[in-house]
Amino acid sequence: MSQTDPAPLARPDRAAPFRLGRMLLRDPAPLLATCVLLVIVFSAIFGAELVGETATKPNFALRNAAPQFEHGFAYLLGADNLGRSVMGRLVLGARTTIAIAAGAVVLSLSIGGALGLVAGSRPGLLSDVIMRLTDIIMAFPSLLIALIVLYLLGPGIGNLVLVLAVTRIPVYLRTVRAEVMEIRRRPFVAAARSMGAGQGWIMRKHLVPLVLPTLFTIAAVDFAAVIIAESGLSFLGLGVQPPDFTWGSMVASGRGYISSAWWLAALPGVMILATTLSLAVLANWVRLATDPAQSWRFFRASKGSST
Amino acid sequence: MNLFRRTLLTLFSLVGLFALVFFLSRVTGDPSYLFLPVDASAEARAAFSRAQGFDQPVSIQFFSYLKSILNGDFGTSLRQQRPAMDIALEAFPVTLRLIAVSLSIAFAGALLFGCLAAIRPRGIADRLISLVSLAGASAPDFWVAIMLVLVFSVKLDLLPTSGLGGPAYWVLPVFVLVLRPFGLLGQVVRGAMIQTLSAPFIKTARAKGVAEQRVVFVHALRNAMLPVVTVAGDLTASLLNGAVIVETVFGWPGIGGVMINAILQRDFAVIQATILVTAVAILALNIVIDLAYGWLDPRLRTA
Amino acid sequence: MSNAAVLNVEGLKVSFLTETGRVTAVEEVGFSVARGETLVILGESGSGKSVSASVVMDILECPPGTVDSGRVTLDGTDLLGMEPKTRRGINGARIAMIFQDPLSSLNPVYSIGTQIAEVVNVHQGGDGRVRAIELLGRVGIPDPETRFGQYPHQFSGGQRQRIMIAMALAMKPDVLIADEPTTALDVTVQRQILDLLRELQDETGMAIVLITHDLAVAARMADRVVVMKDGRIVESGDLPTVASAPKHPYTRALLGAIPRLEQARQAALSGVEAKVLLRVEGLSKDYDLPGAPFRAGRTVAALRDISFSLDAGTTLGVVGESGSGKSTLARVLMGLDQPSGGTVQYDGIELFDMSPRDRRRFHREVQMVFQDPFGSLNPRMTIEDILCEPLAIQKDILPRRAWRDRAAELLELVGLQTGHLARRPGQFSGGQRQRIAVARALASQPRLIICDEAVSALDVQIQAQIIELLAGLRQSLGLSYIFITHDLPVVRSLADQIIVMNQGRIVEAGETGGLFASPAHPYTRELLAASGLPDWMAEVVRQL
Amino acid sequence: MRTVFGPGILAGILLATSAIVASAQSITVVLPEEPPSLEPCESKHSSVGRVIIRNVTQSLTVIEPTSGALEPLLATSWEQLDELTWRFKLREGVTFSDGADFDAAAVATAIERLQREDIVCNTKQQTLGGVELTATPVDALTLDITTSEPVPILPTMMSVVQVSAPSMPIEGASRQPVGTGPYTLTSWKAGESISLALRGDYWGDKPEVSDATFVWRSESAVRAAMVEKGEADIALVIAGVDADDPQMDFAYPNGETTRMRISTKVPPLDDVRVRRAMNLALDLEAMKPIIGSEAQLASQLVGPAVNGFDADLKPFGYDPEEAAALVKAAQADGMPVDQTITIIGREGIYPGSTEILEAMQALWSEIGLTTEIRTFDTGNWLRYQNRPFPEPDMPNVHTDQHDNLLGDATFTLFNKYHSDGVNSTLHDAEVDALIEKGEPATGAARTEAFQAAFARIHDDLVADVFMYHMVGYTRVSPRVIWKPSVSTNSELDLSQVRMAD
Repeated sequence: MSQTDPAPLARPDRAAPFRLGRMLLRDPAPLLATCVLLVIVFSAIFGAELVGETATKPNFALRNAAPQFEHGFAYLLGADNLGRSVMGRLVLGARTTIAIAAGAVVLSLSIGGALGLVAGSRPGLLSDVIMRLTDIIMAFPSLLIALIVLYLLGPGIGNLVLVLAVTRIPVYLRTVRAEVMEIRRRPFVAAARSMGAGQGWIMRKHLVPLVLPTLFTIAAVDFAAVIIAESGLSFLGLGVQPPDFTWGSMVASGRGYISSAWWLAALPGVMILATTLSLAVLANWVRLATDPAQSWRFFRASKGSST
Repeated sequence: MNLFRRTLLTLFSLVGLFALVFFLSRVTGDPSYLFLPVDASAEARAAFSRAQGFDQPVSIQFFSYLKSILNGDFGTSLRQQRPAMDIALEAFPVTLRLIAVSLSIAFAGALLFGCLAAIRPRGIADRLISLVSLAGASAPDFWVAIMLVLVFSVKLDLLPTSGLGGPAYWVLPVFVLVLRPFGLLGQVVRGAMIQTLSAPFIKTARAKGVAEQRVVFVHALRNAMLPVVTVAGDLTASLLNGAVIVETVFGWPGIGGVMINAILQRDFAVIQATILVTAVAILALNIVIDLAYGWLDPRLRTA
Repeated sequence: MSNAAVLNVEGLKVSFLTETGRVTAVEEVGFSVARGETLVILGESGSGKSVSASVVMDILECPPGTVDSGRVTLDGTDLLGMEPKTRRGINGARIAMIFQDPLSSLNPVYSIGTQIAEVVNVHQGGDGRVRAIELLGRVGIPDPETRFGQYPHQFSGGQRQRIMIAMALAMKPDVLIADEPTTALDVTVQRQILDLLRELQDETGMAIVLITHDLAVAARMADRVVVMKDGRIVESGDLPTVASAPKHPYTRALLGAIPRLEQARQAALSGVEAKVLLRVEGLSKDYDLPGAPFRAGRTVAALRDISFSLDAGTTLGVVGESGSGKSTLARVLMGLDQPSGGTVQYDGIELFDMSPRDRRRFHREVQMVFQDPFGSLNPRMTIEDILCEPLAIQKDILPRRAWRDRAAELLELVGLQTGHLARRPGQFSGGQRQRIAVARALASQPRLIICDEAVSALDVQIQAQIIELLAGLRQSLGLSYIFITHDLPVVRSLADQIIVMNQGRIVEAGETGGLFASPAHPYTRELLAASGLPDWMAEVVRQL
Repeated sequence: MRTVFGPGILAGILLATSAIVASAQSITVVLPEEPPSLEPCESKHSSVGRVIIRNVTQSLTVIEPTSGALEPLLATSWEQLDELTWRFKLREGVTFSDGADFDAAAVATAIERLQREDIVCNTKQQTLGGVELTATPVDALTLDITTSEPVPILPTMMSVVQVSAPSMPIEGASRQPVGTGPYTLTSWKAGESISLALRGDYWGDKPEVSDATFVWRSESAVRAAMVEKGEADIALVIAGVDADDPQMDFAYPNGETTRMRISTKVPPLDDVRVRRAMNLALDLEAMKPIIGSEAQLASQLVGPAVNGFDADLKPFGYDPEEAAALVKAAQADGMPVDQTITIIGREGIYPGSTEILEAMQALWSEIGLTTEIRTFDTGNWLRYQNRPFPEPDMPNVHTDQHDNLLGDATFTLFNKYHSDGVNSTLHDAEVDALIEKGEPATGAARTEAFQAAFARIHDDLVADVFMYHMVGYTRVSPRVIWKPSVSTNSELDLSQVRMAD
């Protein structure tokens, strides 16, 4: 059938994770992305041990110091508005940042994904109700949601994650629903039903694995949005409160200093960007690499193309 | 689903949203704190609540509010002491203009560059476009906004800092508003186009002798539009009440800023009015998008 | 011959980038075709015939493909070294192409008229509407003015291929490349399309390069034939010569597959006691079509008053063209759709009124093999997961630790290797995937397998292999089949009983032999006439 | 894309540049926010006051910003007739901008308007407290004002009462103020700008500025940029960090004083040693650049211009060792000093407020105190500001900023420190007695009583974490000559603005 499938049985039989791993090693961009993410995860786990007091103790003499070598390694990236090492805070902030962003993204992805799955695979009253609820969430201002949660449930990181997640649900829900409505018409779903598979089985085995790659792409871009939204909620008392902080709150507190000390907001911004970019690059890469129709793009080229 | 049923269901959402906002916004605190001086006594605050009817049970407040809506009265702003709906309707066109221009540019740009990236996935153009679009999408908007003012207005003296006015006044706010939609849509276009470009009918078009640009932008693009339109709709909806940063930094009196202030000041009538206006727009947009699906893909017209 | 050649291909070598490096797909391929002549390129999928055509059309995906060497000339002009823009001007104007699957080859979002007019527009400028309507009329689309503005999904498969032909002929090309033009079509329609191509060739004097895996099609059309195998040409010449004296083992095997199809049934016929396994009475199914906005929908009857019974250990062939209701029948029998009326009894129990326990037994004992081997296997699951899925759904069939062995056993049973368990469907050819689908159907040790067009999309040789596999399993496992197809030779070899369906009704039913010998209904006769080899060819084949 | 953008941008730039050229006598002022209305009654709201006070509407008396002395404006003189009644002589020849005569009847109407019930009138609520005013015209230019209880400083209070024209509607908040000032409102483009123009028939000296346009941007950096770029002439209130150009930027004491109010009744904060330690632990001098290097350390909640200010009170100074020792001592006596103390903050109460709280948290942890920060939006913060407090048993320090506009400590002491004060966490009989002694008194007795109260609060009780007398920053374009003063927070007197040429 397919002309790009000249020797189907000639392919070596290798376990998929190893295959992906080897492909990754050959590919500089996603490899770099993986390294960045590993560094960030490492900071998140061991950050507190890595950086000393320079990241937490005010040092008014170094207030808003620019990135420089003079004050030693700790102040290489300058100092913040209380004279604390920006580099140290970037490392230290990784944990809360990742916890909140990952928490919110995973939560909205799960809730939105699950509801989208139901709405997509069972048209009818339930689906209608879900879609109208989505309409309501979309039209509900997130600040009001935040205030309501704050008043009804009180402050705290858990509730913060909840607020951030709720506002992001519609994106996942609508995307999943659209994809599911297409996938459930495919023959392998009918095949599973003919074997007596129930709704749960079909969702778990056939729908979810196919929808996930798309969700991951959105989730990667969402990471930045969630972190920035989080910093916007701090002032309500719902966000993280000092001495905890995130890259988002670092950007926000650097806001007033953009004209005099641009690096205060820019450097954590760069970290958010680097994380988002790495996630997106990796998500796109996995998506292409696991797609049988696209995986040839990863094969090593020996010659240029010709027509 | 036919249009009549869809519209009816949407009205349910609207009423549901309206009621939900009414009841829930009233749990977010007593406005008397905000509207009376810091040192106002408890008796003064009680008197205020009585005068404004806040001492009544919320359900009774809701029904009397519904009654006044039927008479065309959406309540009076506590802070500005004028009809809340006037405030919402003054601000809405400003936002609408701003996001119409921004999203048109973001949409056109995302289509163009998303397609260019999809022609050769993992090629130079793809990597460059993905880098730029993702960078734009993940940059904090207020940071970008202020940075742009400092660089383009103050340092380079090219553009006005802020305010309403001629085309030059649009450049910076539009640029900031374009970033995120452009990044997100660009990624979606790219993904959808990569899939579409390997469809058999693309081969047909090439075999017909259709020029490559036409193959990409006419034959493939329209097929790749469904997910793009979905995401574009979501983005538009989120900007309809969420272009606040740009509105406040650049001094555009849009509805997002009005809504946020009303929420922070517990100016309930204004909250209700602004949400009503944006919700009608968002829900209408969702219907338009459903209709657009049918226009884009004739197979969906009957099903 | 080569003097009059309009299209000439020499020494073509094409390779593809794969995970393991470059793999040569086509090597030393050369052929030529003259005006008014039809050249058939015959071969199984993956033999390189479509790749060669793609090179000629300049639509090979590069990368991963690369043309390493060779020459392609049109009236002596080199096509390979041309400026891309000039080259694109030749496509559609001087060389045109039609494809296997007209539905996916037509752009779903533009009206067919626009798509035909576009060819004129691109090459000649101006509005192609008048020419498009004329062409639509010429290829036999009724009421072309109205249908001009309609979309591909609003046409039948045969009509879509006619539209493709109209599009290809818009600029009166010198060469038409037809890549499996009838494979996806019903037999009667196949015949009409081939006749249309012939007629149009006589009218315009174009050269046709017809690519097919179907010997019957080749026999009907070919002036000359080129047989391809594994990227090389293994035989060429005029068809009667090639057919009567095949030199290459592959050609011999290809020709030998036809009698094998006919023999399969005789081997399976042995006395099994007649016990009714499935009884269908008065079955009907209506579909509600949704209406336009603010308008009510309408109802379409897909099945009307279907009754038959199936004995254990026997095979029932259900024959009909697309739209005859045969696939709906399969879905209803599998319990995927609720019928609007009538009853289905499985092993004496009413299908749509089963206790959960009986239903579980039903799902274990009745399995289905679907038409589309590409769609019916989840592309993201491994073969092991696919084969174990029936076991995982009904966990009491086998203890979990035995699943893997069972899967390996099944793979071997259908002629694949246990080493393939970790792969995914994308790594297999169509025939191999259909074997996997059969293996999956066997996993739960069923008593009845419903095959819905299970071999229609496959090459004749592979068809024969699958049919032989099914026949062998019937004997060793005592299975029953309901075999749904539009392809008469296939049922002839397998079925004990046949019912012929048309427009949701059974128009004829009976013993296989009797039905083939003396078809009573005109529709059956039409089906029989349209299928199979021309007589001369059948004769040649039988004598091999 | 190119065809849309290239020439478009160019044309836009040309348009923009030419639009900036304006008449020599008109100025543009950029404010932090749009006024909700221009209701004279709401003039204590700084966004309203900055537009209308002295420009559109005027008051009977005014407080001279630098000296704090009370001076006549629409009234020429006043005298107290009895304990409850004051007589004001009004200026002659004054007219409202709608042509109506300014006379005793007009002032009486304005005072009546002030006391109506239908809307919240800030002036009435905040300044007059529960006092009822009755205005009785004696003749055209003489007015008697009777108060429901003795108010020894009524003339001072009258400086906040903006006299509105009799033609202004009684109902609702006005968006079209009419007053006796030199300017009238010419347009209000909602959300965009407010324009004032000079009246031809103004009773006093003619100001230099003929037209003033008020615009608003919430971002300090943008306000500063607008002046730098010439789009505005005066940016009222920019953040200290944006005031980086000594040619254009002026710091001024803005009258605000900041403190952290301590919940003095909740352990461990009921121990004066802990409260003193909290003061000693803060390196306020080093922290000062966060809110503005020109700020002054405070040891009371009012500034030097306020009657009752005690110049002898000295800041505690920075002494972490002493602070740690005090905490230890308290702990030794069984004080639960390991209890977490909540620092209540409010986003944006003044620039740098969150950093200040963070710095405090870090410095207090040095002396062994555990704190948590809770930042609120204004609405929620206010709940914790006013009695009854939502969590009365929570040991907390509460961000507070106070401006005594009227120049008399009574407007500070009662609410903030009296046992019955709405914002007060203090219950000290001596302080109560001093306040009650000072309120009805006048002259030196009044001043001394208040000074004694401040001394008691600071030296003996250490009721607050004392912080700063704050500074504000304005940016003024070289086109105009104008300097901010302590009153700049509440008003912008356009008649003080001169053109540079």
